[in-house]
Amino acid sequence: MLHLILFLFFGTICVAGAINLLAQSHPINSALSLIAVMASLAGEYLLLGAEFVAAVQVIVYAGAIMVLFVITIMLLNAGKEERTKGSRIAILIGVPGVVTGGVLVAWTLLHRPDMQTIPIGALKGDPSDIARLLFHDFLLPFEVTSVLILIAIMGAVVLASRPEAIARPHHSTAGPQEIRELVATGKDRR
Amino acid sequence: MSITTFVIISIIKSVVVLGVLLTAVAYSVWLERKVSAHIQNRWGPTRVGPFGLLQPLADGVKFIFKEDLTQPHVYKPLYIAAPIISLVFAITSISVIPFGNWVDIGPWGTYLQITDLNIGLLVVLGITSMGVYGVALAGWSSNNKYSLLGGLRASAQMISYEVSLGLSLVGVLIVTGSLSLRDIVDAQRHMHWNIFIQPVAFFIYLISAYAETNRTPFDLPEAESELVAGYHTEYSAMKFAMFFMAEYANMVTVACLATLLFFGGWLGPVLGPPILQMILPVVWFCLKVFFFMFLYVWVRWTLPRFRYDQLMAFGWKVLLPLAVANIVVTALIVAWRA
Amino acid sequence: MIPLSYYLLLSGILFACGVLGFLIKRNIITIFMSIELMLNGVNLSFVAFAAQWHALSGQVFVFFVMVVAAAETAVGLAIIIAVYRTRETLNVDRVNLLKL
Amino acid sequence: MTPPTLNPLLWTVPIIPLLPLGGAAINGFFGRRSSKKAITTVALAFCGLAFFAALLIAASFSSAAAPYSFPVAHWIRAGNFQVDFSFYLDQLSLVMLLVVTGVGFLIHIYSVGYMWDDDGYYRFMSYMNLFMFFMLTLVLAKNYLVMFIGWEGVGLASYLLIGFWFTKDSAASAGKKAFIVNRIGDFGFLIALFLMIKHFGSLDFTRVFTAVRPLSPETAGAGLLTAIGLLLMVGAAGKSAQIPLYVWLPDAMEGPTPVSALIHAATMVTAGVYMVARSSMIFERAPMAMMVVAIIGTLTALFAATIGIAQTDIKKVLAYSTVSQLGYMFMACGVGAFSAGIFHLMTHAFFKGLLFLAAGSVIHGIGGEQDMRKMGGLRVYMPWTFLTMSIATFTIAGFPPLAAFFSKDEILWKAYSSPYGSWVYWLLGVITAFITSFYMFRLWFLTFFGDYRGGNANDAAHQPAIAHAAHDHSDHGHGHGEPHESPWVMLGPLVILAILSVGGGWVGIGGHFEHFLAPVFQSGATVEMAREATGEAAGKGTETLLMLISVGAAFLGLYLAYLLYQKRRDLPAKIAQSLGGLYQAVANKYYIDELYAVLFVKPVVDGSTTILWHDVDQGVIDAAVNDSADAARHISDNVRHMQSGNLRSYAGWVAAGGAVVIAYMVWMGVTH
Repeated sequence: MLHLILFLFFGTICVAGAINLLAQSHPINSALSLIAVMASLAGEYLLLGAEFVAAVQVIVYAGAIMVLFVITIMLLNAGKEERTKGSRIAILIGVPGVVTGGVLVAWTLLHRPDMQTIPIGALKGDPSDIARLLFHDFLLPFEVTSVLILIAIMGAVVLASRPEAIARPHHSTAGPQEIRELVATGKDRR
Repeated sequence: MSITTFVIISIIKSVVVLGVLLTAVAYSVWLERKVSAHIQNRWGPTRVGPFGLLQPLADGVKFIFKEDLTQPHVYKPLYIAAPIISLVFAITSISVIPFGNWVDIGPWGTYLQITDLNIGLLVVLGITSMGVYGVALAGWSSNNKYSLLGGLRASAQMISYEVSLGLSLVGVLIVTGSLSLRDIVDAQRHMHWNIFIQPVAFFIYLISAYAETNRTPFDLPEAESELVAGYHTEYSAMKFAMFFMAEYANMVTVACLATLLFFGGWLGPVLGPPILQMILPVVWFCLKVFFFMFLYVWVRWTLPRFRYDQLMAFGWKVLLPLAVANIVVTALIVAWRA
Repeated sequence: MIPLSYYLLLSGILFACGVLGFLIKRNIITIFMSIELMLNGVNLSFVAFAAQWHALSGQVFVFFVMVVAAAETAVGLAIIIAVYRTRETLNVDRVNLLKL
Repeated sequence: MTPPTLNPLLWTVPIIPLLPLGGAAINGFFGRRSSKKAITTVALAFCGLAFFAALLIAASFSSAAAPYSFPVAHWIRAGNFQVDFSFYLDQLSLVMLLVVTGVGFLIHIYSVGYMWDDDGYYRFMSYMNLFMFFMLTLVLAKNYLVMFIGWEGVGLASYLLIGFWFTKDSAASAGKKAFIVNRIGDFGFLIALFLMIKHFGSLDFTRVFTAVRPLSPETAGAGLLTAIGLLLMVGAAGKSAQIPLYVWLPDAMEGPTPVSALIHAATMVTAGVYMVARSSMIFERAPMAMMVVAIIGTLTALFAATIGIAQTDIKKVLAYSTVSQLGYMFMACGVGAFSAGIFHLMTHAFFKGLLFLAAGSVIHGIGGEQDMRKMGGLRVYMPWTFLTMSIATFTIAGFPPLAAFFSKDEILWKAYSSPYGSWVYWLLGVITAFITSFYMFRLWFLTFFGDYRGGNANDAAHQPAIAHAAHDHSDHGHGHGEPHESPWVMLGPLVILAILSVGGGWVGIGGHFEHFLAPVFQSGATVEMAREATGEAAGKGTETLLMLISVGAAFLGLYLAYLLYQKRRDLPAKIAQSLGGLYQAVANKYYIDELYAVLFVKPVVDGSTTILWHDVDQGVIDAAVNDSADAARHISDNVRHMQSGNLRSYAGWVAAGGAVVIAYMVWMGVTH
């Protein structure tokens, strides 16, 4: 009972946040609602017993990744998004597809006879056990992901640093200039 | 114990802790003013009450009765939400801090701690990491270039130093082998304080903590000389007070964490009758925390402010490698011991 | 005691919301957030299945997903900044030069 | 099956075909840049080496040890069916080897002089060597498939050489005609091979023959053997220009004269005879096929001879006489006198080669003129050519004791006496002999007697352009059409061949040649018996009688020709007048080409043009290709818009696809 109540509590926050993310027109609001979603997801994780995952979810996702988003929004001073009619396909084909797919999945999930019920805190994600798994069984993937992170950092630095900051002066003006010309030729829908 | 008693005791504990924390926050402000005055060879607040001990009350009254200005060009929802966010997260993080040992109150007994999670440390880190949103949103929502710069600086600085802070804690975790703050404290019995075992980690933690709380020499977000008042330029009255309290509450939290992780928490010489034995640990704990608070103030009025690029360079090029090296060395030693 | 399918349903809803966001939002950053939303939904299903099969590796996977998400975020946001520098817009409908 | 005591010299047999091939390769690849001297050296050296090797082998050949076989390499190994690339040497192949290499070498020498001024000299020499290679492969083959390689190869070389002056339409089309007509023959040959594979499981001569030996005309195998024999005969008719496939040979005269001499007189056209003789084991057990061969041979001989009467082109006359002589050979094979056929083949190679070379020398001497009506009186201009040509003419006419006398007489006698033969063959043969001697002497008189009718070079202006050009800027300086004797490099071969034509037949005296070939042809024995049976009765008397009759026929032809074309030059026109339609028919080769054109060529061409080209190729294949290409372009033109460059559109497609996948999985889950 308590389990169901808590689940519904966090679940409603999740869904509400997700829907709010779609509804809001200003990216910062979307970001905040996403943060809410992640925080309440941490609650769901706690219900499932994955406390370590929950903590990391808060620290990494809500605490770091989303901060990056917020910083970017502040940096680019992103305003309200403009309602451009860019793609009919996305609306006419994509949305129905998503809806049908979601309905099908929900139907299957709800009509599955052998779907077992789980108690609160079903699987205790003790940090030490997880550490054992992570550093014994999944050592290679762990190292690979660390390399991935390193590469991602370097890539981010190279990408985000201003062209003239990198020692490629000839590269600094050409790219944006010609793209601006392309834009000027009215290639973009208004 | 039954669920009802559990709830009742939890509520009592929460109320007590909250009151204590807010008082501590208020008087840490008084402490700061006194110390800074004496450092600058002044008297500081003396009028209100003996030694100006009632000054915090006066400040509070003043804050409450000030006019609450809200500029027309701000983005209102976040402008209002920002200080609340900061204060809430700042205060919440105290909930897992143990400040005493087991106590028996009549038939019942409890730990002097609102709740004991075996991932308490992570919870503290998580909540403090959430605290950054208050500053960032405040800076952004108040549509003011100084505020925006302050907010950007704050968030960037917090993220950067959070990394080295977390890494510095990893050393401690390797030594103690638990994420529960209580276990960490228990692991430091017989004067095996982590300050002796992990001195490097301690100093990294201290410096990062100052940066996390935007205290001098890392108070770039609110650098008066450059950015009027940084992210809370546009705030006044109670909202401003909330930021203020949030800052000092964070200081308290960080001080408590330092005490627990490196200075053996409430551990200390315990003697005398049982009641005294129940009180003494709390006393030790408060003393250690007070020492850290004093250190905060001391440092603030001693060191000059970093330049922003120096700040970043220091965080990424000095602290981070140092923390990593510390982890490696610690891990090697532990592995060698085992 | 609640059936596992509730968690899966929740994760499915989150995922679907993410896809919808991808479809209907114009702001690159928001679209990027919807991707994060999808990842979170997947994470939830991971943890749920871990609880069902009593296999902790399910939770370990979540960490890998998070790491990948972090890396992706770093690079993605950098790309967004670069795009903004060149196109001076965050609207994906205006960033459509790559076509026949 | 090669005894270890084999004479080491014989091991050069596999080398022999490769020698001309090497020459062909060298000249073909490097000839364009190398000097004519170098080309000549290479071509003659390799060809002469082959001839020399052949002589050595002949010297060290012992009938006791024959036949020899020389496995070279495994070729096809498919289950129990296997064909190896191996050579074979017995008396028959030896004779062919000597004829081919010898005559071929002489003609090579001759063509040095004849083709010297031609631009494609290196090409010509390379082709000639290539032909030698294939011809030798043909005669040395150990199984029918290797033989077929040579068979096709000589066809190719013949095509290349007939169309050597390919800028001339007539030459190119003549080459095509030869090629296509030969394909018809090869069709029969191939089916025969398939039948052998099916029923004997092998193509190796020895295996096939051992498989055939037990069969007899009475046994059930007869039908099969008849079929094989007839099909082989079809192939032979194609290659050796027998009725009804002889039409390509006269046109093949478009090629340079040495080609006509080498390929279309001496060697290639006799390949059919060789093949039939080689398959004697099969034919003997298929009397039906034998009869067909004999009839075809006889009719061809007579038929071609009659056409030869009315031809005015000197080479055409010789071509038809070749066809008729080949008819003799097939007649011989048809009556079971294979050795006689091969004997005539050899002598024919000598005198017909000589005739062609001499004719070539004549044509060369008067600036490319081929029309006999524009010749005449040349004996004063080119005595050597006249001498050799006369010898050749008398030989082919069958005057004793020249070569063809023996061989032709042998054939006629066998046609009369052998169990397979009958007096009809003999009668037609004699008539043919009479006609032969008539048109040959007609040619002789027209060309060398009387006075020169061939004005100057301008009259020859309508002659083959390339040949003309080749001779205009030659150093012989006969641009003014003054007839002249050919250089010695051309006369040498003529003389040698003349000697051979005179003496070549003497090996047949007393049946030496026949005895030599006897082990190859089991029929030799049977015919011997037949002679014992019938012959002794008729005895020498009959033989001499028949011999005298044929000689008389030759003399008659000579006299008639003298009468018509030397004494009363006005008579032929009158006769032509009086004969009228008949003469026209003969002059126009009985309209056979026109008949074929109407019967076969036109339907095929029209059918190909209308149905295959317009309807099938353009209407179906091209249409299919182009339409599919257009469809692809249109589809992609429309699909292209899917790549709108809009991120969200892509996401929409992805979402739809995901929905489809989910639906599929759910459906599978529900149904299963």
